[in-house]
Amino acid sequence: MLTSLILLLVLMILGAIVALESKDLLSGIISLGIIGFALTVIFIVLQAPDLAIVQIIVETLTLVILIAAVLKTTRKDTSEKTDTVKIILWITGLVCVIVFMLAAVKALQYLPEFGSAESLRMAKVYIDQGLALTGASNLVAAVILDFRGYDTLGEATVLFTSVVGIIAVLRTVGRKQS
Amino acid sequence: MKGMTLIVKQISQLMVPSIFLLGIYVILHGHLTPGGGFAGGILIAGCFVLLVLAYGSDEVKSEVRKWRASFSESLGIFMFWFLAVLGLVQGSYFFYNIIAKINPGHPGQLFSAGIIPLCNMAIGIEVAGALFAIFITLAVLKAGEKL
Amino acid sequence: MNVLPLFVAIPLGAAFLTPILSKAGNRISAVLGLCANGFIMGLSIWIIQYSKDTIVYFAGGWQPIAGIPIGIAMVMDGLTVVMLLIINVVGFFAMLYSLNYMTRYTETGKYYTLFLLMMGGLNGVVLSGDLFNLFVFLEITAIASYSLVAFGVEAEELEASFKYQVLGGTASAMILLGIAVFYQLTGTLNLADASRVIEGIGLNPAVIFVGILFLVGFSLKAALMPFHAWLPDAHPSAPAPISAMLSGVVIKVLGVYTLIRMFFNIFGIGRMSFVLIVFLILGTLSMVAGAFLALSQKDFKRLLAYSSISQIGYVIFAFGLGTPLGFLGGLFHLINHASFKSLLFLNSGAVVYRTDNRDMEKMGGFSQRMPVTGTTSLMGSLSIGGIPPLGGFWSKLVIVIAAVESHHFILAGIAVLTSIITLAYYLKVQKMTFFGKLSDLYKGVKEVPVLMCVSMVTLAILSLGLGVLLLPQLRNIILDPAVNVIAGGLDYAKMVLGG
Amino acid sequence: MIVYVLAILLFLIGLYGIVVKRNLIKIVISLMIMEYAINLFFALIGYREGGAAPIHTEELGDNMVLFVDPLPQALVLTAIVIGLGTTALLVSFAVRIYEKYDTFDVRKIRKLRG
Repeated sequence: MLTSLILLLVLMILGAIVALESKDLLSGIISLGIIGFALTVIFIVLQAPDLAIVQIIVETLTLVILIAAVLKTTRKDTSEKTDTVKIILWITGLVCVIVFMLAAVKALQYLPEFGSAESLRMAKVYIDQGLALTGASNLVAAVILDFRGYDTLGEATVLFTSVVGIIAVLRTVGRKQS
Repeated sequence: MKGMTLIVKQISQLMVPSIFLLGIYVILHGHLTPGGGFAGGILIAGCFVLLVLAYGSDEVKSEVRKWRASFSESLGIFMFWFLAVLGLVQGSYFFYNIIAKINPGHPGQLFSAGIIPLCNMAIGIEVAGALFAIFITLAVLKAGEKL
Repeated sequence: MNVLPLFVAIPLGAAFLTPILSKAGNRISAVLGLCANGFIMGLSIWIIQYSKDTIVYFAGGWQPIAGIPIGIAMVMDGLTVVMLLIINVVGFFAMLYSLNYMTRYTETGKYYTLFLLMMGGLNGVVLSGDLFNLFVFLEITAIASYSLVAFGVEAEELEASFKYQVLGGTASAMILLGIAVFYQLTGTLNLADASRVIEGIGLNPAVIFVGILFLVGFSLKAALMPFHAWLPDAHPSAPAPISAMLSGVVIKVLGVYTLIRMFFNIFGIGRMSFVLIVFLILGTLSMVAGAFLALSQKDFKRLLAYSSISQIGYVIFAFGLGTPLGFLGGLFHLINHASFKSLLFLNSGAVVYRTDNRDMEKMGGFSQRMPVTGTTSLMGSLSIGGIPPLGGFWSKLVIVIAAVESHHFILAGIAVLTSIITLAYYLKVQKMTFFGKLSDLYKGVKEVPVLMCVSMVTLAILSLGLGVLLLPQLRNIILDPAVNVIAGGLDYAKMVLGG
Repeated sequence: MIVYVLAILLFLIGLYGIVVKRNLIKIVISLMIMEYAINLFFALIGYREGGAAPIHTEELGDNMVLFVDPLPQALVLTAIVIGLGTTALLVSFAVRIYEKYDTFDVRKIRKLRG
């Protein structure tokens, strides 16, 4: 299982590089789809069917929205000439990445090994008594709508906010003409 | 946006009712099986999106205005908020699962887990409205058109 | 019945109702918004009486099992009370001001919805005792403010908002990654519980990694100096009441409050002492650079935005001193800044409302035509410039004394010099905008409508009189409990969970 | 350990994209990559060796089985939806900016002064 997981992760990383480096925005978006769908498979491998269902549908819809937006506008990524600004940015980016990576590798050694999840504290109650306390067989549903229902209100509000924001921003005239 | 060919129209006509039913099933069984309000709501939004893509926006648009995607969104989230505040009104806690405390039902059955299925329904309505509104505003409407 | 959830539930509920009601007209949304805001402002004043207690409220009634919290906790202590007061008082007057100001814009119903969502998000952030819940409400606030910044949908506004979104999104991603590592490390999301677990783990590289992720993420939200790029674009682009909210409240709640809560109460400053040095460096840098950048601005609102960076620098600098007097100065300056910076942004809005112009070189002599705006902005400017006996003087004085007391003589000197520069550029604002000769173009300028005047006058009175908070009787119920929470550090866990 | 490092690497590719890329849609893509990486990381930390999906079913009955941690899964669900909201908002801004400037190139979109 670990091998297949690593292979999927490598696929995602390759997809990410292609998505960022391709000159055509449409193919970039399709490569982004690779990452999203690989993530769906990983969710299934990691025993998270709820996430897999939501991820696959969200991914599809996101792609539809992104593709529609690109088709409405332009597909071309303007060719980037190599100038000093670009090189400086490139070096800054690389330095950021390397420093962050070294710090992360050092820190991750102190985390529990993958698959052990020894430090269950909050979740222990959910697993042992979730069914008895809430009556929901699906423990994820029990967590998101009962134990952490308040978070879910926040999450629904985020979606609501962004829809109101989108409708507000897509007005053509913002100010009344005096 | 123009519609697609006759084949696409026919197939989507066949598919849409079953996707819609699947969405409702996923919402209603959210507390028993994988899925829930979000997954189901997105499925329902997806079947509207399919209709728009297949038939073209011009034919659907007059219908769209009647559906009032953003209205159903507000209504759904308001229902969810109401369920949350209901716990407060009963003298106890925000998000208190009153129904489960009064009548727990049998775990594993459709009518169980108190307000969880109701919350799922509210979220389903909200998400379906929200995503369809996003799709319509971003992909279909031209600048300046109102939802 | 406990009132804590109402701070979140009322504005959110009103926000969900407005789109349904706004079919009947945008006026109804405005009235509903004002009522909701007025209600929670009253509530936040009423709740001052409990400022010395720590009230914990478990959403959904999920009490801790065997000492481990299983639900989401809402926590109200002295620091929260101060933040709630700032949010709701400034929010109410910004809303009142909007009723007149926003008539220039189209589809104002959406504006009020987004405003209410922002208020709900801000209250949610300060009340939250749960890390992920804090993140969710932080996102609500952020997304609402992204859309509000671009509410005028002009090209520059969209561009500024996009920049804000990209940097804000990066910050959120950092914070969320931090939360993931944090959860893996501690097995809990409750802040008080996590604080205890970290005490058991000690300071290992993973904890420091989480700390750095949070430090970068929240500093981006607070617009401290190396991370400030979005603020000078985003804050001036928004409609004036939103600029007032962003500068007066949002950066403080999403940036300063979260930094204080995380590093003083959860990680513990004794364990992570390097954070204090980082605070001192970032604070001094923002303070000085912000002031110098403000000095060269010609655009009224842009100058105010740079000045915000500078003043937030003061606050973070004061907290970086790490002494109770420093905390007192920092908190007091935070309160003062909320009042006078929102006042100054509302003044700039009044000028824009009548003249449609932000360039100060074309202005002059508005005091003759707009006496209320002129007088109130003079009060705000003097207060922010640190003229005794206005509020701003006292908070800066406390900060400088605290710096001297902890033997940071050079930094104290820098703080005083920056204060003089601040006074200089605000006098420049006064001279260029409100005094001098009235240009022929603006002969017909009148005073702004009454509700806008009411908001400005109230905030001006506040920024004049906030010095009274240092009087022992008032200090005892507002500032001291908050300072005790910060100075108490890791006692937070004990206060929240008992034992 | 190795899976965590790969997830962080994916996150960093997104961060790199934000620093370096000058095209609005590419910046949106970079942010989305970061979101994917975080969701992946959450799902990874919730996994327990040999664990089953956290759903009580008829077949399992009352037998105690080892479930994977449901809490990170719930958090990811929330994070996915938040990500969807932010992405949609960003895309709508990008489209609007394109309407105004006729380009996605950041270098050509510079009305604001430093």
